[in-house]
Amino acid sequence: MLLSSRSELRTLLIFAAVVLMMPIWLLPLGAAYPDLLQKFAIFGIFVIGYNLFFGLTGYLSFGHATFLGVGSYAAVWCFKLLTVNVLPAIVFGILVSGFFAAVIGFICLRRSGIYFSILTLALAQMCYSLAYSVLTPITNGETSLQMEAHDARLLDSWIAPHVGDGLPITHLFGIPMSGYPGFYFCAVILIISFWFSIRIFNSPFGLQLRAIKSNQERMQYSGYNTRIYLFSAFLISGMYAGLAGSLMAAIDPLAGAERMQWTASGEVVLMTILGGVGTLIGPMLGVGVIKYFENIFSSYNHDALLESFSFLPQPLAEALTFVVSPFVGEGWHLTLGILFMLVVIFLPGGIMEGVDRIRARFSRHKQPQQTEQTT
Amino acid sequence: MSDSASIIFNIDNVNKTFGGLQALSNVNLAVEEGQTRAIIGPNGAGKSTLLNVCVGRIAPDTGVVRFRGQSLTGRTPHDINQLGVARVFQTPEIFPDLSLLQNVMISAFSKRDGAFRFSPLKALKAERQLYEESMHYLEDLDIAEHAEQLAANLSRGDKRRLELAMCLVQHPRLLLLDEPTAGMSRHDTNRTIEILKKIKERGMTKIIIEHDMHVVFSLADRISVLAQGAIIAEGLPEEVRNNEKVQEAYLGGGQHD
Amino acid sequence: MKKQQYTRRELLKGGGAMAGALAMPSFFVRDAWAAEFRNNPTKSGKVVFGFNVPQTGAYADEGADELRAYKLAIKHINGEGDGGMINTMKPLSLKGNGVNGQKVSFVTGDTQTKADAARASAKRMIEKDGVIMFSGGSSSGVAIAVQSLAQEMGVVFMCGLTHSNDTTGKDKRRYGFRHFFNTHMSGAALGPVLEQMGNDRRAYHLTADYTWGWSQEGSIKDVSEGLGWDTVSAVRTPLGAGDFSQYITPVLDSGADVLILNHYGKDMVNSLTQAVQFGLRDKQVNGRPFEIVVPLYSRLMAQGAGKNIKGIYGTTNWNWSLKDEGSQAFVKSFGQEYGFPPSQAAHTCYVQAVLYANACQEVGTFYPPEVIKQLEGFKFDGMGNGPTEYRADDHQCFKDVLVVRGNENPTSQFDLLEVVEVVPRKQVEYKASIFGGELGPYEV
Amino acid sequence: MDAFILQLLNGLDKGGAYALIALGLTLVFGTLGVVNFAHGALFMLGAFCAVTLQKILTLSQKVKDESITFFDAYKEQPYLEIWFGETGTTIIEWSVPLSLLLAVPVMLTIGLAMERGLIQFFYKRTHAQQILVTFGLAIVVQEIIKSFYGANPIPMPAPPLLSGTAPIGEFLGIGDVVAYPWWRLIYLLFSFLIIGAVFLFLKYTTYGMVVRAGMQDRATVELLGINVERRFTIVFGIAAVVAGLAGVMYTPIVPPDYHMGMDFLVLSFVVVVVGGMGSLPGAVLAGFMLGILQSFASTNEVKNIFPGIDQIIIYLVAMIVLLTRPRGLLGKKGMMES
Repeated sequence: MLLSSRSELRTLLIFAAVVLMMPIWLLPLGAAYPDLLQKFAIFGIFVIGYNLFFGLTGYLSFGHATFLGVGSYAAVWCFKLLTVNVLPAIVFGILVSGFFAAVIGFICLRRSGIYFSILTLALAQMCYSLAYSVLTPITNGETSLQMEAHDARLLDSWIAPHVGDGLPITHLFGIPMSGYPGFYFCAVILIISFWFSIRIFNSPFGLQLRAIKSNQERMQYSGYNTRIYLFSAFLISGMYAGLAGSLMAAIDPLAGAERMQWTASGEVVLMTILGGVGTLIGPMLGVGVIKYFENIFSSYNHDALLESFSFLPQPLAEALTFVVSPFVGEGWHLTLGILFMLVVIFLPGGIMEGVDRIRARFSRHKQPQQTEQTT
Repeated sequence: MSDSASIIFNIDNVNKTFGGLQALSNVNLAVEEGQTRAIIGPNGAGKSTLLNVCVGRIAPDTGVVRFRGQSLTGRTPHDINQLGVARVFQTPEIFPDLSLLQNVMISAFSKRDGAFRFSPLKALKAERQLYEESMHYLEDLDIAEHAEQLAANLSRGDKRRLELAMCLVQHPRLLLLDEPTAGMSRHDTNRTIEILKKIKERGMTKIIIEHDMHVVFSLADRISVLAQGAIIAEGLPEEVRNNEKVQEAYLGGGQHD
Repeated sequence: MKKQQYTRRELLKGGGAMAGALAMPSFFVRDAWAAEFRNNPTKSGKVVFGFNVPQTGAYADEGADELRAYKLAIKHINGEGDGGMINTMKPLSLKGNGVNGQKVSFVTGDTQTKADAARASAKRMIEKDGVIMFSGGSSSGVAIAVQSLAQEMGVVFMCGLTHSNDTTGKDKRRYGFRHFFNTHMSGAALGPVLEQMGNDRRAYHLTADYTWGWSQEGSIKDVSEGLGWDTVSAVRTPLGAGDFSQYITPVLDSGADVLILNHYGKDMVNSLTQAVQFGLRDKQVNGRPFEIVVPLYSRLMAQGAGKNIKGIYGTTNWNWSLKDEGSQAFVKSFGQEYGFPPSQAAHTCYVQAVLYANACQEVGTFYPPEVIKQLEGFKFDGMGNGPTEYRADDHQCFKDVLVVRGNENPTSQFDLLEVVEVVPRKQVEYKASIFGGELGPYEV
Repeated sequence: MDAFILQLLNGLDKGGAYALIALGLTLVFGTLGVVNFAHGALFMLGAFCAVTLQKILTLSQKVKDESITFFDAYKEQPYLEIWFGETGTTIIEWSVPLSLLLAVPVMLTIGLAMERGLIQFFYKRTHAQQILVTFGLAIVVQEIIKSFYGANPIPMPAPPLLSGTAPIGEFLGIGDVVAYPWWRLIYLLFSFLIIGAVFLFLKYTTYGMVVRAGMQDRATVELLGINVERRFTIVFGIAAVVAGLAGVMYTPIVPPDYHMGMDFLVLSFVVVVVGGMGSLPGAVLAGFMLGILQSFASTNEVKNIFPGIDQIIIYLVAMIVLLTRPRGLLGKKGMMES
């Protein structure tokens, strides 16, 4: 379907409003605090990028967390060596992860299907293993790469030397990148990233990528050099991951190897599939659900539950707490596992399919209305 | 044989074996510009193999395939297409997850932009000219009313016509058709014949592999007959029709079916 | 571009202004920035401690035990239950009515034993739940990552289980305190035991290939080579290898007669089980029995390795079988509450929570710089490890270290480790300067 | 020389373990085409069959330790020992081998239930959906096991008779350095047996032949009036049993915990793909190849030249194999390439 640019603009505006208003509408859900909001935005960027590759081309990469980690490392090194202004760090992070994506993409895209997946997995695991141990001089291994008081920070010390004995903090021309300002910064970049992804979805390039997913052989016989298309998409999505990684470092200047482990790559795959592969909004819904579970569900302990049911009569509240408590706190993995199964069994297209179904049901009664629910 | 100056496509001494089975033996073929060449032969004669060799899907063991004097050996499928060779497959190769219009537009893009063009920010809908051209071909093939539908939902006959539209929109210099009317109703077949005749008027060279003799004799300027991997006859339609070897091969083939 | 001169406080204000400029509803700003220091309980009306422990992953059981101890500590601080070690701690300021007149509540979170997850969870506690102090953890990678966050956010972090030298060495922070001992102290404490094995031994190290492992290997090497031992080889093994047999087979052929397993947790369980399976514990080399040493023991490991730990030496921060008054009081209240004895992780976490509360009570405020100054150089007794001091220079606790051995004849299912020697504090002390690092400022 | 023999033995030993784990996966993934992220969970469930049996056999009479007053500490004596004396002790000591008998019916039931209840609806779904649903299932199974047995590893000793080392060096007359644990040798033998049995089953029984034919061309076999679906169910059941038995036998080597399946998941997929999709011999070959290479890459001599090589060798080899042989070692064309 060809989107008119007016509807494109409308989608973007609604998206921007929803994202920027997150501190308000997430308040009743207990998720309106800077760190989680930042994570929503950053992982949003990560999955948008991942979805541009996986969603459009159908190539299942199992190593995208590598680019996230590399972006973080590059950004932290930029803070250490050059300046704690986040802008150069982000650019540097994108470039370095772009380089990694180019190399890994060049190698892995020689194969397709499961062979491609395993190649990306293998390369990613090598990067992770080395970062955790042998490359400790560069990555600081287990204890994560952090800024230190005696770092060079050449640009900063040239312009205005750091005073005081604390660590300088990351900023954007004086605006600190922690707390809400950090969130708004990430949110703005998320909106720009989303805009770019809409454009790609609606561009000839996006169509060509989807055609590769649909029938790569026909693409070749129609005169396309599909490998360059795949490579470009891989590169773009690797750079998105690098952007997300460097933003992670920008709001919280620390980079650890765990960010690159296969489980981290698996997480972005799960987020994308859970939300809805190849849809614009779906993967971000996946981010919302998984990050919400990880941060909020895991924090409910017995007492907290009892308190939140306190509006009920005591025996009922206790009974409810007894029933619910295996699924929260230390049981949040269990709930997530059940959710994965339920979603994929009943909504093969992910959460987005559910949203579409609900929307279809409503629109039967009244005029179709854009009710984008995003995180 | 005609004057070699107007030969656009030729196959020289091509051999191909699959695990001891001689699929093609010493095949020679020369097609003049603007000509419609039919290749016929019984099942298993090597027709599809020959076509696959033509588009670079299968590399020949020996011999050369030349298009406008350039060897196609070792070229990738997309390269061959960019030279101006398009192909309709025996089982329709389309993009099932895209709309008909998108299917055709994709082909049109490749004609206009080459094997790769990075255009992530341009809106699809801004491509008015390509859009209209693509719609035009859909109309030409009577499937314009499905333009916004997913290609996967088409009938088999319509899929073939879609594929034909995808090839035609590229204005190829050489069009290879592998049984373009298989599975079509009589009415659709006639319609396809009409369309192909119209293309002929535009001077497009075609190689058709076909079972349906009605189609072959309606369209072909010359016919080559392939049996057991070798060309056993070649000539004008009437010549071939009366050729004893051909009749024998067909009857023989028929018995084995 | 003179932004480098901003102090944290100015930036916090700037952040507030920024948030205001972006038309933030004022209620977001108030809690975070209007206070004189972050999460000031006097303003918010609640004293909240955050307990950030592994609830999923390999250390989930250890995390669960830490959480039990924290809950007990909160009870005791608030004057509920039997008071536990608050009855034995000297000097004591806590009155059994909470801290500074306010009852203490707590929130929990899951570190997943991952730096990123632990920081996310800690940030949630600080930003959303308004904790004034947080504590916990089961690995050094997490402790160090979270400790630097504590410094950035200006919220005190009382480390849980972390054994790497770096926590109070290279990566020490003003806002982080460690009660647990470290690899250097383990090495020093094991010295006499190693000496008993002879002074011409040949040691073979298997070392977890990350910072903690290297630091443990270095500490043992310092001691053993000081005794005149020969280090045959020190092999780095990947984290979570599962099967370590490919690293154990070369030991058989190396001529070594002592195997030192610088592994922790599941890696330790596996490598020890496999070393015993390869017959190393019963082996004789050069006419002497082959010895296996596990520098750091924990209950998780002792349970997981089962009978394989019998006769194997190592060190531990604390053990429930200790007979001093403080330990007995703690084991009693923990045992009565939960029906089994506490682990060393539980002990250290309990002590950390009580120590922090006590310091706040002593200075009469929650203002972190004051509390930190009170904890620095704080000397106390009656918490299970004899006279103890929180050294001001690096925030490392100094106390006696236990050398233990896997029990040959356990009298009960809990009787896994027997205390061989209580190595006095003097023997494990070292100069703070040897590890470098900077604590950073009080005011952030 | 001794070192070489030891590393080679170790490589075979590891290879046996890898091959055995990959074997079940290749039946499901390489042939039925289902990306089963819950395969590791099946391996783990097998191990916990052994744990459960051990728990049952060691149900104990508890004698309170009176010296401890704050909580109940017991010295435990299993009822089996009290009732049957020496015989009881022996039964407890042999609990791991005995668990094999338990694991077969249990794992078969689990496998069949899983296939009928869930997997059968996913044959035609995309790989992405298969991944999500099986990963979800794996998490759920894991968490259930965790809630029963905790997160700690559980010691599972091999029978004393089999827990010493075999003095192989002495057998060969090359000194006493080369010794290898009996249990690991048994594991190697066991993996050969299981692999052989599965091969024979698929190759020489009509049942197996139909399955193999069904994998290659399901439609045609169905045209012959054969119920391919039911056979696929059985294949899934066999895969579950193979994974479970591998899990049981692995417990004395690595004390089992709820997460052990996840730890093997990536590795088993790598082995299957390196071996080549749809190829059982390929998976076995890849298992042994990776095991031996890993064992030799872990020696000091190699590590001194390439630091950290032992941590990446498996992935490095996987990469090289896939780049030089597009379909793995013995893979078939067209399997799972799109």
